[in-house]
Amino acid sequence: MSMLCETLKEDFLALAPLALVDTDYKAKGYQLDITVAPAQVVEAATIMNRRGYTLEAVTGVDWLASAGPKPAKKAAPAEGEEEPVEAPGAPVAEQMEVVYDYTNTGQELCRVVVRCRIPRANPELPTVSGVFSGANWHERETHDFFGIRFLGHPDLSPLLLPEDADFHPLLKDFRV
Amino acid sequence: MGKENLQSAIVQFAALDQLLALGRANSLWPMTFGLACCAIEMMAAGASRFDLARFGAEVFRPSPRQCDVMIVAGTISKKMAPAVQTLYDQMPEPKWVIAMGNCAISGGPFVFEGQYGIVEGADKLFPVDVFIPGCPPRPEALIEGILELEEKITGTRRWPRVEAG
Amino acid sequence: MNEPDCNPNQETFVINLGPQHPATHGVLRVKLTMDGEYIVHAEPVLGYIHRMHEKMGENRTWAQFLPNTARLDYLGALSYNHGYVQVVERAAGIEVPERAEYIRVITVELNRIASHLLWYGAFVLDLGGFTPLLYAFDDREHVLDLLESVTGARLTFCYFRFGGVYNDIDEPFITGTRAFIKRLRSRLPDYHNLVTKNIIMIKRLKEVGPISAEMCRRYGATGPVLRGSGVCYDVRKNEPYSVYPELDFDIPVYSECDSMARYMVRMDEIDQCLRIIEQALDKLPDGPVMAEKAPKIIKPPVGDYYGAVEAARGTFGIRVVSDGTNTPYRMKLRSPTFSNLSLFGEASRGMLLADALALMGSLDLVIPEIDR
Amino acid sequence: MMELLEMEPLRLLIFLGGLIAFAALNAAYLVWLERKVAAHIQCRIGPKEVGPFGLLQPLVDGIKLMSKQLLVPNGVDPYLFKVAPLLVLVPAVMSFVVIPFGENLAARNIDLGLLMIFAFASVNVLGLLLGGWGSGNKYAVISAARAVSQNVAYEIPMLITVISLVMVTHTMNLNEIVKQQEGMFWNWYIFRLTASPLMPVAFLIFFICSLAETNRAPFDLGEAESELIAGYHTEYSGMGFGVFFMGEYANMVIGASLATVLFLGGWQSPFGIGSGWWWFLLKVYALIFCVMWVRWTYPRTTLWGLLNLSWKVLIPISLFNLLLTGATIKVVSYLFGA
Repeated sequence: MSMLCETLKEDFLALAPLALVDTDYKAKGYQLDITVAPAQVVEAATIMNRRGYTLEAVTGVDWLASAGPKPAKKAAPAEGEEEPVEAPGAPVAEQMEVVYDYTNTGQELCRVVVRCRIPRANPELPTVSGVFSGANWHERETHDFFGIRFLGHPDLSPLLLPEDADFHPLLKDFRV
Repeated sequence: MGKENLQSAIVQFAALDQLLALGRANSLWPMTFGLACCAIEMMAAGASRFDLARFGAEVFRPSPRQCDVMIVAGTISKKMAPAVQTLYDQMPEPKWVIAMGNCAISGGPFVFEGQYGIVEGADKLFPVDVFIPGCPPRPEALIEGILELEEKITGTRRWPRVEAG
Repeated sequence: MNEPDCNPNQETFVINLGPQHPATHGVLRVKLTMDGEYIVHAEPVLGYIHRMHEKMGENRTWAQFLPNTARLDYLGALSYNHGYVQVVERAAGIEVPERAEYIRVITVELNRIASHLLWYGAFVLDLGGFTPLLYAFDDREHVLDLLESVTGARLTFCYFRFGGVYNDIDEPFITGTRAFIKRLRSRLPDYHNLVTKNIIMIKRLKEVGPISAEMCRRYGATGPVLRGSGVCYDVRKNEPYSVYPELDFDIPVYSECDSMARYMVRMDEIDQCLRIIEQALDKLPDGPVMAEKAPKIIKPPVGDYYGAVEAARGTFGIRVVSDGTNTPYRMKLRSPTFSNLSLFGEASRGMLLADALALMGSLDLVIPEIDR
Repeated sequence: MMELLEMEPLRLLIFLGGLIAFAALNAAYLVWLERKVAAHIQCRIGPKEVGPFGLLQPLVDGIKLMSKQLLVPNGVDPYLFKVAPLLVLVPAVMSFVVIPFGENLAARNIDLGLLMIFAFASVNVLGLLLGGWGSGNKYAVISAARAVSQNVAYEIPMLITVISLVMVTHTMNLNEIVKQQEGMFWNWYIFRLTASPLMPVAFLIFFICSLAETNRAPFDLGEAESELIAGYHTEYSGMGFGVFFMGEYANMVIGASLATVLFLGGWQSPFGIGSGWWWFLLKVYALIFCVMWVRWTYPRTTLWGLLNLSWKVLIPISLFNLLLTGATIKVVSYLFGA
């Protein structure tokens, strides 16, 4: 684990995230996996910004109960919003996950994944486009695909879909 | 009434028509209009090795008003469809359309159950004269497509057709 | 931003650049609010070639998605192949034989050259010079011949497999590649004489379209755009993958931040690609090109995986979420030009239309990759 | 006397017919030449299949363009839209009237020939402006605005250069000017350093200006394809576009002819013997080839670069040339006596 990762870990522990996991880069492709509450998303982005990171992508994952993977653990944690999620990536039913991929363009490699779970029925969380300008388009795209509303985003009109699109194709229950 | 009873007309409109057809067939100006991957092969067809210019078809006009043939090279998305339709409408008669590549023919690899984004073939929007299959078709295929269009216009083929086999 | 102050009445008008326009290299629409020849506000409108790649990722098997990666960025298809197979290999724990990795590097770099050559031509075409495009295409055809002989395709290569490549390279390919390296090395000075040293080019590119390193960071811009802003970041060096660590090459970096810098980065990269290929050919080990234990049906364990490669246009990142079945649960494609284009609106403010198009050309856009 | 009056209209008609045919054929085959030159510069073959060496290509293009639908889109100003192509072509053809192709081969040998050409050249701009404006297309309007500012800017150095030349020739009769350059090629005004040491530079200025005046690369801002689609003729289809095209090539010939007449000795042979119209055509086409060569080599300048070149470089140099020429004439006449 590099120095940078250690510093970041300290930064994030101060933030008290829901989960913070060191992952095996060889197996996963990233070093730090951090799960935060929706309210902490902007805070997390600010930390990354302060450390000179860049936002590579924002995306969503739709964890629909019927479409999700067979429960890897004993049972899917029920409505575990407050409850810390131990294994990031493990499916949590009826939730949306928003994933922020951060990387830095310095010489030290430490890829950080910040994720945030929001209820599927009311997918809302604050925007980070105030911190990273590039998040603007990524969040618009995520809104296109999943209908996740980024509060405070300057313009959530469809980016990739037609201007008048009212569907969200990457939802697991999407039908034409 | 046999054919022989008809007197030959003084003014031969058929010959004039043929002249017009020859003129049009040998001067097919395509539109600078690429949608996706196929557009690169379209450019390659105009470049040194394949040289579409030999047939007088290298004058890629950027304005639809000055084009004769629209080469639909790539996938037409539903968002793009109105624009493509407008471009077609903006071209003056007589005009032709070549659907280049599988996407323009049928949607190609992007057709699946529940697809929400693409138009499954350029012929859903306007009449298409020549279809060139391939993903993407080689530049030779595009040249063959142009020759095919010439044949369609004049009724005669420029060169003997090469039969597969 | 230096707003033009020659217009006291603030009379502006809107023109639509595209979606069909010679300068947009495909179907990109840019809504330009103009004040005479100056751009007051530029807003790219995407989605005209949205081809549902991410949706397709969810309803095809892991292997069936491979051809899609070639159609994402058809100019640098093999980089995308590489990124995808790499992340799936990581997820499924497949080891790739060394020879296959070398072949991957050789073909990817050849593809990168082809991509940069096409960019070079198209960029000069944007600036009104037609002939360099044809020269670049001429050389590019040689690359395509080589790649065609081994992959079977000219443009949308689908050559890599999980665990290797599907076809070994042969002697004619190796000699042909060496001959091509020699040929291109002798041609590059011509390119520079014709374009790089051209006074009009210099006037049009020097100090035009500045993009600072900080701006790149805010927007997540990568690739030659970032390297033209003085940041030495290249996934091949910073996050070594494949056999790049064993090869000796430099990352061209220019700190002028202008269009000329981005142009020079790409031109120098062609040189470096040749170096990489040359070394890889020298070091090419014997052995199989396909992992023996590669499973026929891929079912990566549950979890999410990330992989990034350096494509011709920047960092191509791919995030897959596996639910343990034979189809991905979620596939996120992070395309470099998406981020690179997102800074166009800010960077082009207050510029002349012609300069803005030079800037847009220097970003090296491939629209289907942005829209996915 | 009566006979002459009767003859005059006939003569004029013949010449006019001949000139129009010349302009049209010239335009058609210059397009062919352009395509061939471009092809050879770009390692291609160019038009080849239609007739021997593709020589019938202009013909079929012409047939095609003439038989194409003439679209008058909604939202255009119908009168301006229709009159604009003619305003480009007619002045260009009219300028041919005074060009001396050979010693007695000018439709009209008038004393103010040079003035007349410049008068008509100014009308040409009007055609572009009206075409762009009448199209009701934003790209066309921008293009027209560019073309006008460009033409205005480059007329100034061009005229100043011509004035300095006229100071030497003492006449504006093109025929006379050619006659003054009789003899070996060092009698051509381009090499007449005794008249003004800057003569080659003057020629260069004239050449650059005529490139800009005819909207040719690297000054083809009006038609900057990557910026403005097809510029002022974006909305023109069929022969409307064809007429614009013909006008453009006719202007190119006028520019090259004028350069030939003023600086390169017109129909005069470079070796003093065997002068005739063939020398004129040879020189004109050599110049046109150079114009094409430039087009297929250089990228486009920007509007600012273009105007900077005119106002900050060409105009000062041409003014200096004017001064120098005046001074040289004074000094020479003082030293050797007028």
